[in-house]
Amino acid sequence: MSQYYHSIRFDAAKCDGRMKCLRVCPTQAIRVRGGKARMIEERCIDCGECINACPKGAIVPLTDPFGELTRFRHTVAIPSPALYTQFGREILPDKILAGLKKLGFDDAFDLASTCGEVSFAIQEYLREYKGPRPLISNACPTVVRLLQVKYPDLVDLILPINTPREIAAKDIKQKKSKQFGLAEKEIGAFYITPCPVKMISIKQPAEKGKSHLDGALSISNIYGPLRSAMESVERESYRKALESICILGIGWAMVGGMSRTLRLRSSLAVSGLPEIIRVFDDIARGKLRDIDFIEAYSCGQGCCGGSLTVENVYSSHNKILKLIEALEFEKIKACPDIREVRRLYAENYFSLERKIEPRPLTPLDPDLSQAIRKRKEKAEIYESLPKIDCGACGSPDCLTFAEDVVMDQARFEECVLIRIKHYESQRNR
Amino acid sequence: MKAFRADLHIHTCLSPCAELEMSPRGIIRTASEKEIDILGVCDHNSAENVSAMRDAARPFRISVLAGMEVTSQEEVHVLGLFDSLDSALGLQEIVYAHLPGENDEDAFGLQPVVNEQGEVLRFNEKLLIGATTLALEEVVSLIRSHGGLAIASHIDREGFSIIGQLGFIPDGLPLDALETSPAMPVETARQKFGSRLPLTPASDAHRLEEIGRASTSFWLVEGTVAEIRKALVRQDGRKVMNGEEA
Amino acid sequence: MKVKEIVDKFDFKVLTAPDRLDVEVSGGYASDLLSDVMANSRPGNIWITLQTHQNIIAVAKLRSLAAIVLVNNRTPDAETLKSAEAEHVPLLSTGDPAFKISGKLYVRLGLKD
Amino acid sequence: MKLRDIRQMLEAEIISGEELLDVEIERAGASDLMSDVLAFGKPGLLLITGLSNAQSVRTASIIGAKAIVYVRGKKPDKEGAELAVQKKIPILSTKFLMYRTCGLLFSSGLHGITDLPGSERAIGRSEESAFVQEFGIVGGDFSRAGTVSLKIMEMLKEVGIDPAVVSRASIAAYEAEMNVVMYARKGTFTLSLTPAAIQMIVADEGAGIPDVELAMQEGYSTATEEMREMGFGAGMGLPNIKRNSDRLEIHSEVGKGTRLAISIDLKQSKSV
Repeated sequence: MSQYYHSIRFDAAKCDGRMKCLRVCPTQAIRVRGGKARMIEERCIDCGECINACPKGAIVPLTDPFGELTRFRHTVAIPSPALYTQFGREILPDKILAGLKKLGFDDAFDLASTCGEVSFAIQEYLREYKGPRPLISNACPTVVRLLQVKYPDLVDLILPINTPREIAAKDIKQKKSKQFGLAEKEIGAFYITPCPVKMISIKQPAEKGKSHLDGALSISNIYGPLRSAMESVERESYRKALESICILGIGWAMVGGMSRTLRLRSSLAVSGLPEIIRVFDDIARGKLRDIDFIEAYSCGQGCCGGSLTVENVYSSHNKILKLIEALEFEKIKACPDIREVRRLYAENYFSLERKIEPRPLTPLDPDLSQAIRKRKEKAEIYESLPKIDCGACGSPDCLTFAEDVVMDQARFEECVLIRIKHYESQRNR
Repeated sequence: MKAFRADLHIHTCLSPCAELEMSPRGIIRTASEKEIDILGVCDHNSAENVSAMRDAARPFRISVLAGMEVTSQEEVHVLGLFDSLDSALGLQEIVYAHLPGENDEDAFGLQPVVNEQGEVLRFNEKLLIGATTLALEEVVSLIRSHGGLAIASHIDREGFSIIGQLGFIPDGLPLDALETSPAMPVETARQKFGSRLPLTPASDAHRLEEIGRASTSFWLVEGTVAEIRKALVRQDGRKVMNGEEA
Repeated sequence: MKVKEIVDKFDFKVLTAPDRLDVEVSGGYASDLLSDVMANSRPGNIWITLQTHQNIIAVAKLRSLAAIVLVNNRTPDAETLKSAEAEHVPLLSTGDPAFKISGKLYVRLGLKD
Repeated sequence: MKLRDIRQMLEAEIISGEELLDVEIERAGASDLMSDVLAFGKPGLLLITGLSNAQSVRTASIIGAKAIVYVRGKKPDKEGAELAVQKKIPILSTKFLMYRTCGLLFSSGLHGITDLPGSERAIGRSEESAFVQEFGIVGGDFSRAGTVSLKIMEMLKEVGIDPAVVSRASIAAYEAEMNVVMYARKGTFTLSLTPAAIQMIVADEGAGIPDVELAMQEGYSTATEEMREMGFGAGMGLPNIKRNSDRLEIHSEVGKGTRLAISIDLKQSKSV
């Protein structure tokens, strides 16, 4: 039984060892040994880059099958606002929520309204906050895991406000259990997710503890059925739901959408892991300390660019902007009641239920002097390598290979260029 | 003057690599059977069994020279041979001070210091088989300043010999003679090494049966280092009688 | 590859004859038995040893070796240094043991023995 | 690596210990001087030597060597061969020279012996246990500015230094690096890491600091307007380094350059 739950599985039967995944992994968590890719569990932050890179479809995101619904007496779909961006401009959220219901959920809930509330809650928190800056959004579970694994010292900067999906699930269950006289565990709350990493945040929340969500269905899996279901939806039937949709909350589906709603002196919005890593590196070296808030999404353009979405990332992004326009045109500008939010905030309604702890990588050796010795050895081995990062050895780059050799995870002779040199010298003898 | 048959290089049981049968009485009896007149007792980096050897030799007409086979830092073996036991022990003191390590009896063997009856008085704990931190030049000059003869051991061998370790004999190194091992006839050695220095074949015996397997014949008045020194430089009619002169 | 490049690459200390590093190296030779080096080394070899006796200089000269690398940070005595300067033999030194530095030279430079 | 693989690679003849060829070998040492092997040898070692007398077998036995490879086609004498059987030390004999033997084995992943023994080499030992890495910094190269401190941060994380200490070291390293980029032609950054402390020596060839005391004051800066616009040189450099280190030594000569020695203690910081 492994220590970490991951939402990514490598299908050895499909993998032909082409190493595309090896190169895109931002945390060097993949090795190809014996022609098959495998994952180093403690390094993986579930960003899903490898899923997109694999030409063979051998890397599979684990989300829940639809059949999970039958485990519950009452089921609610809670779609990421990113779902709203997946259809043509004429299809508004009300229709999508209705379609979800047709698919077999007992109810579908608009998360954008909760997003709006959480935006206000964040603003409340930032107003009182006096500690080190910048605070970093916890909306993207990959970003949280990246901080835990690679920047353990920055974990304290993670915003301790719970995510809208968790707050919504908790609230829905409480209300529904009263309404229908059911136990909370008889109500199933399912997130409709644009990325696999949300699955892990449900199965194994970064802050430990237990998620209020019961599972996640991928947008790409339900896309086809949902399209058909929507064809027979009567528009008027969901008009009421539409009226409560929060324009500000819909913005959470794209990078920068959250910051737009917060009135801050200074904030940054960043997406894509390489860019995020650059920003975090700067924070780690003492820079950017005058920024109040950082919104970071591992997927380019934010959640609308998730690996389980269907639509082109840029048109999705555009669609959010258009959707906001369209709702404004329909004169729907629902907004959470700020006084109500303040009241709930004072009751810790929005607080993260537990503290997020760092999860630093295992050092080269538990004993510091041994670790230093091994680091030295790594440097020496690296020096003797060709330094072209070809990846043919099955490690992502020469430096990582040197570490694998030191840690007995690879053999020096697995370096192809070293081997060629060998044979040449043998032949010349 | 008369001919003396000398085996200038034998070990006793003190040397870890020598057999325990190399007791003073055993050695003397065997040397007597093999008609050896002069014995150089040359344990590795130590002279602690010389006294017992001299005691054991007293009833016989065998001269025991106080000696030591010193290992330089280059791992060159050099014999130091003395008339005076005190001189040998004086050198030993310096050698001990420059000899790191402790003996591992399981690996290298026992190093018993014995009396003439072969009774163990104590075990030497130094790593006698090891190398000193003294450079070859220092070893030779120490032997000479203590009044001894300095002879390069078994120069025909690869390991631990001056030729093997250093390729050739450094210019100006004041050696008195070069020892050849039983493996190489004096004639061959002379052709191969063609040295200006006299050759003194010796057995380097580590077992009884090896004693006298090679030896040097000298024309001397008595079996002493002083006399041998003269013979090596053909002084006052003393001479080495190997090869063409034997 | 020249001695100079090897010195830079492996961070050897140059103890003597810094003006004689512009020499092409033909290969490596590792041995502590000078008789063996005399018999088997080839001209232009870079010689890896822990012997510091001044005879190493004569052997290097005799066999036209490109340079001598002393391993384990061994320091030669004054005589050896003097002789090396006089004979223009580059004496180099490294903290690595013989196995490692031989391995590194062999791997990195592909030097033939 | 198994001894069997080594045999094959070296095209070696098995002199003794055929039944022991499956033994795993991790480290090797090469020497013809047995005194050296005794001093430097480590248990589990593969002894590579051209000296094939019985003494080499005894030496191998005492250091706990796993096997012996005789190079240059050497084979043990009868005594040595018998001793090897008795001590269960497998012996291989290869025609290769020592250099090639070391080269082949090293490049196949065998490690050398890294620790220097012997009291007379005490200094060597402490140097040996430090991880030292030197970096060059080019003055005025803002596009690559900060890469050295980033690498140092990464290295400190890898060996498992406490995150809070890594953070302090990274900040100090970054400030020191940026000082070189901003004010000097070039500089070197030397990280030296021991179990006791992180030391960073940053030496540059630059204008030097005319008044170190003044430069140590918060807010003091000589950065040009242009640099400040780029977000550099807010004048926090030296005080910030001092705040994040346990010891800071500054030597500066006007017109020549500046040398910073930044130390962060590891044992103390951990217990705090």
